[in-house]
Amino acid sequence: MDLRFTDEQLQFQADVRAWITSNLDRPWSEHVADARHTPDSLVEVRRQWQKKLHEAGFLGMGWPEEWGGRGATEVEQALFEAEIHRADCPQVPNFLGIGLLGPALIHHGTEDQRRRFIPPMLSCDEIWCQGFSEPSSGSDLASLRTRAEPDGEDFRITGQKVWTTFGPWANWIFVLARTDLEDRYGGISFFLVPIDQAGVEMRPIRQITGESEFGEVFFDGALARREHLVGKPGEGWRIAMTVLGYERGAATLSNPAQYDGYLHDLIAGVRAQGDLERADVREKLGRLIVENEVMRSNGLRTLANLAAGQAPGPESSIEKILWSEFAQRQSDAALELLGPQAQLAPTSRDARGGVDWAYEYLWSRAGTIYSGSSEIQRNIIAKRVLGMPTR
Amino acid sequence: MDLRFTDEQLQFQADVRAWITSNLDRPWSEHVADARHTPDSLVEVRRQWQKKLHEAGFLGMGWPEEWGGRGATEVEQALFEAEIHRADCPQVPNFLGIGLLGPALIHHGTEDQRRRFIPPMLSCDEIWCQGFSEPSSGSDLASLRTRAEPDGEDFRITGQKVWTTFGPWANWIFVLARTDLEDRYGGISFFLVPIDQAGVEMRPIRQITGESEFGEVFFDGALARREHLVGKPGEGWRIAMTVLGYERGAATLSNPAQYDGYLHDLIAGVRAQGDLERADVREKLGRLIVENEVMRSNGLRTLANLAAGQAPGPESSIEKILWSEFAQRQSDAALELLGPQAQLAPTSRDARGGVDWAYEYLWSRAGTIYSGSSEIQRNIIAKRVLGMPTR
Amino acid sequence: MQFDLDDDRELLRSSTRDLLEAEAPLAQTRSLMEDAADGYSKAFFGQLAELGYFGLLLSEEEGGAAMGAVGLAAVLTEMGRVALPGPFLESVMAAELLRRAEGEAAAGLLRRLLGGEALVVWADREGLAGAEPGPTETRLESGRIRGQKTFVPFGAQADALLVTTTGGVALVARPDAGWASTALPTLDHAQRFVRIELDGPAELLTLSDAALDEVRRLGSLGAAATLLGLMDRSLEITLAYMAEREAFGAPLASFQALQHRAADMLMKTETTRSAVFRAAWASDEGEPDAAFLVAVAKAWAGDAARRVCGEAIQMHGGVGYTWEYDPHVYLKRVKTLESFHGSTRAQIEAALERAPIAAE
Amino acid sequence: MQFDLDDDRELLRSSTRDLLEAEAPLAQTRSLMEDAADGYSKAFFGQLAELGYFGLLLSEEEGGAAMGAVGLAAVLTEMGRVALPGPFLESVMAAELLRRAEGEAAAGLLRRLLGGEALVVWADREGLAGAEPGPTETRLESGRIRGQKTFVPFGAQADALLVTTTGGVALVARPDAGWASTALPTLDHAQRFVRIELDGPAELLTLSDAALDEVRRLGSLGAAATLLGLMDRSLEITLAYMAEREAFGAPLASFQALQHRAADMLMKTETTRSAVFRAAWASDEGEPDAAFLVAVAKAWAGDAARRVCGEAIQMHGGVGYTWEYDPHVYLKRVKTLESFHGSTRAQIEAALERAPIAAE
Repeated sequence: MDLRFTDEQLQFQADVRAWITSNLDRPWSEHVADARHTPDSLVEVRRQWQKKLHEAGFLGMGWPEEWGGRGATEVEQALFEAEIHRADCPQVPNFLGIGLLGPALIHHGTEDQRRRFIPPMLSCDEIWCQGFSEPSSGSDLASLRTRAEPDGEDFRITGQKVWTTFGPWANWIFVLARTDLEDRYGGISFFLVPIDQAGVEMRPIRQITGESEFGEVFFDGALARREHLVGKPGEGWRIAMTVLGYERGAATLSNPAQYDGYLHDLIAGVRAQGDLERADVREKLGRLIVENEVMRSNGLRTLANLAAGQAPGPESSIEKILWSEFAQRQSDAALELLGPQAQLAPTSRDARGGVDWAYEYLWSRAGTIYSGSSEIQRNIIAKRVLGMPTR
Repeated sequence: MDLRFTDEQLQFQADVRAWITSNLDRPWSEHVADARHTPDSLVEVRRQWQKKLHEAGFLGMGWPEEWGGRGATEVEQALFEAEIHRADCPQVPNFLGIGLLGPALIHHGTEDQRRRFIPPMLSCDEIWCQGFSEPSSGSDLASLRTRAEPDGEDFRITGQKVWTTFGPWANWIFVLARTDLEDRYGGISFFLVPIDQAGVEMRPIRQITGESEFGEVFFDGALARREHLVGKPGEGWRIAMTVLGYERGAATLSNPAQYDGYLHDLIAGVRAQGDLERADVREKLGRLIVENEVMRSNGLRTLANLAAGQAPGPESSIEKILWSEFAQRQSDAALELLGPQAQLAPTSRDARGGVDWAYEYLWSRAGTIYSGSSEIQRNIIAKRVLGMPTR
Repeated sequence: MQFDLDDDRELLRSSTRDLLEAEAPLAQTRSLMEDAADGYSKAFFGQLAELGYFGLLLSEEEGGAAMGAVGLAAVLTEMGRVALPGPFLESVMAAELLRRAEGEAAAGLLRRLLGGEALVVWADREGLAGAEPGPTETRLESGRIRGQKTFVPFGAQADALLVTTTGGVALVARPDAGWASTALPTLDHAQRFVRIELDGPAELLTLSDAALDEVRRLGSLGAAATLLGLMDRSLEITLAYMAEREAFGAPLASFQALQHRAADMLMKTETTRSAVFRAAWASDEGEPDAAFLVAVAKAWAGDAARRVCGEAIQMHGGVGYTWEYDPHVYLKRVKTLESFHGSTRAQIEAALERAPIAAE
Repeated sequence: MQFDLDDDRELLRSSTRDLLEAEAPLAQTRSLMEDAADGYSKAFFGQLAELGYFGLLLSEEEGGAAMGAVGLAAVLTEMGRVALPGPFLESVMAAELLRRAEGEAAAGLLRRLLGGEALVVWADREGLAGAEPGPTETRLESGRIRGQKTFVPFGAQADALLVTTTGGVALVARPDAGWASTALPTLDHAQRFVRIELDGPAELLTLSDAALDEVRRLGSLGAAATLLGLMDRSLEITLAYMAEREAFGAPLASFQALQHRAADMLMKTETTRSAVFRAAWASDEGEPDAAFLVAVAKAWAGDAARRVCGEAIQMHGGVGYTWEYDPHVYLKRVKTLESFHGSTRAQIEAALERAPIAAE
């Protein structure tokens, strides 16, 4: 066993930390608590932050040098993400583009596609959203119905996508659509589609937080050019599933790092209100600390396996459930221990400052639903890890 | 709404309480803690206790007067059971005979069967056990395979039954067996079978508590006389299901009454060790008290509906899950709060006295399994109460 | 024995449901949450006053309907089912305080409250930080009240406040006295809490500490009944969604893992119904364990509703996270009611203190 | 980075598994639980001594295998898988105490311990009532020790005791000194705890409080590793049973509600593995957060194992409640380990106290 970071890795971590200190004017939570901000101006904050990260060479670090990469290892990516989360940085608008589309283009795209799309994606001159989920194919993604019909060399796309994060601000969308109605998996293809065209309508979806960060997209014969097909027709499912598995190392340490900050805020709040010596409060805080540290241990194990070039073990398939369900318990406990003041909107004069627990409480409801709900995750564990049969 | 007991009912309750005070020499827990007892002598304590109850007219109270009944209402039966549980009385050996077989004979038996079997069942001169479950038909009772083949007028029974409570001390067993191998429900018949015969072998099953209160029974052509068939051939399933639904009122208040005593013991123990002012301990105790009281409220609702002559509502189908899962949490909390001393065998010199929490902990594991496991109960709620479809 | 409501209260319950469905359905709750300055419909509350709802607990001699806590619980359960916004429980509590106070000021204000002419709320809490209210520091001296109250429900809209002070409850009424209020916007957009600065004339009411405790307990019971309604309806819409929505070619309702969780939702809901109505009945009957049973009901209802209404979102999947679908409206109200009228933790403590079996 | 064991420790682990399967399988645990007067096999422990297991943590110069906490955790996980009864962890802890003490008495006893000639256990706890140990009151005065120790593991079988007194740890050895012991039979029949009355000659050892804390922490880590083994094997036998046993015409493993619960069992087991081995590694490396990580691992393992081993019984249905099937053996051991080497609640408190983020 060896869970130690090398001196080079620790130096990299220190460099990232120093860079953030010099470059992050204001933590994200302060922006959110600033009543002068609009949704658009908050997106602009994120865009500017992405530009800074890009200029510093922190995006697509694991990609080939040609595309902005620096041959960063899984460990460096994980350390980078942990620092970013620890410091309460804004989320970059193109996180899905960089996380999913970038690898898809690098591994399955054409040289022209890479040249055309990767630079503006990294610089955030173009914002990408993802068109995978559909209203009637949530957990069962492969049942998607959006069609892509040939139109000469090109394709015409018709159908509906939902949960397109950052959709309302996006310029492009990467879409899974059917080129064959019969073949469940082999009939799906992967397209890049510009949003600013007749035949594409983007409507914001209002979330339970009141924000509209998601959108739903209606395609009515929208044009997808042949040169914007990634891979061959029918390869879409395979490409999507492959890239969903990439860069799993990057996220191994980020959630515990973020929750460290949250728990620090919670403990400080409890201390300030004079409740830190209550044994019931201490047990609740202690349990949260224990669970978060166990998640970090589990993440280190995943990362160590990846770093050692091994296939991720069972510990990696459980991470989504761990952090998403923990986040719900954590914000629930915070609302209980801090009382109703913790529910106040951060723009309220009497808000307690720090973490916006009411927002976290609501947002944590999404975590157990998106990217494979907890139910789907448990199905997967039962079937793929434990080998249990389908009835 | 009216959840008040009438003056007559309260008088009955007071009478029962006074009768118990005069007649119960020693609470059951003291017998158990007495190292001089053997399993047999403990059964003898129970048998003597049943005799006393019978002589006082407290058994089969709801049955016709001819069979020992006194036209007792559901409410009186519930009050009686609650007092019995509150006072830590021994359990009567024939509780399954009286609870299930008695009603079966009264409603579906012949006059001869009633005359022959009811009096010694009530007086505990004969002990009955139940032969429903089989090794390969646990949750799925109707898949039972024990066969009853005609032999002249009579039947020969071959097969195996398990979980026959008090089996090692029983004289008779009531058995569900197949008279038709094809008809899943309509091929099952209800027999009364003497245990002391060639062709019946009773083996004790040792439980995780170390006791052998259960048995497994092997039938190899055991004789079941035609006059000991209850109802007609093929009516067994219907009879069994009907009597399983009888006297549900009797148990509505008994679990919370018993757990009152347990919680009282737990709180006294926590107080004695100086932990009652710890806020974490108080929250745990308070939660148990809340939950037990909610169970009592739910039981009162069931009882009130029964007393008002209404069909039991959804509240009655959830009682089994409520008390059995509560009992596990309760004993878990007790072992936590009282520490390792609470694990000591009651016969140990250093045992803390009172409730034997280690035994309760183990015994509570059975509660969620027998009489329809928690999984079966949830299936039933989903299907019968919520009307959800089978896949 | 009888668990069901008697005819009078059943009629009250069913007519309340009809009224709410016609005049104040959830769709209206949703638009009020977003658009109305006051967070509730004064017109509908006028209708409630006209129909005598604020006097539900008053005796017939007092001009009330004498429906008791059981009747109130039935009404609040229905109101919870549509997540009715507005100071209904608060008005009933204010009426209960005023009815117990002597003197013409209280009597006159009670009449106006019952008639829907005046909104009166109780400003009981102080302190902002922490789960439990802070100590009362507001003082009434020489006819002038000075202090700060927090989380006053609909305090900006109120015509009069009943204010807990170190010396008892004081009456502060517009237009003689005004008060500065600052919004305290919690998770539930329909709850218009404010912080209030008091510095003006006020009049002390003759109210015993026991009376205050009785009315606080009524608030706890009312909150528990509302929580019951919230989870009752959340379960209904979830079951409907599960029956209709398909995944992998079969309705959600046919998946065993979800069935078992739906069964747990039913258990939480029905046990809460048992606990709430028993507590209400015991309160009406003056049973010695009524205070204990109310603490039990509120503690249980808070936890149960949070679970049920949280599961409702999860079972809805992606749409459960949208503003458009209804589950979030219920969960948000639950989070408010969990914290107020005695937090879950405070009610657990009260249950332990009052439990007959915990006596030494 | 590397999470897997290195070659030496992997060899240790796999040869331990082979040894246990051959010489001390669960079937033997079961018969020892019931029949053996000592609750464990002295012959097998002799074999362990011969193979150098009691010196796993000692350096090579000390005659040990220098396998560190990671090696010990790997061994104890394997021992947990067969619920090995007997004072193995206790012997390792005693060796760690003796190795830190000066003087020939300690050195001589250590040699005998390592050679399997003497069983030495630490009598650390006092007090019977309550979840946590009582204060130390045992005194050593003028070479004579007086006091009472409780829940001393295998104290009746021990050849020497290391006894915590108000003045430090004292060595009490047969035959010079004997002690009266009374059995304290807990849920786990294989754990032979006793209460001990001390009144005889003893010798003070030179051991710092820090040394005691280190060895206690080793006990916590060892208990966590054993809990991991218990749940690891419980999950395996449960999965095997679910694959084979049918209900309603299909294997239990095909029912979705049970699948989801099996997934939860896997999550508890694998997260415990992550937590235990990280804590062991941090201990070996002298990482500053090692004490924190050990508290985290023990707290988590106790809760996780109780759930997993409880579910194992439930998933087995009726047979899970029989003595004949194995799940109960695991659950009973879990209940012991939850209480000792720092109760779950005490470890949660320790984790909070030591958490870097909880610092002011």
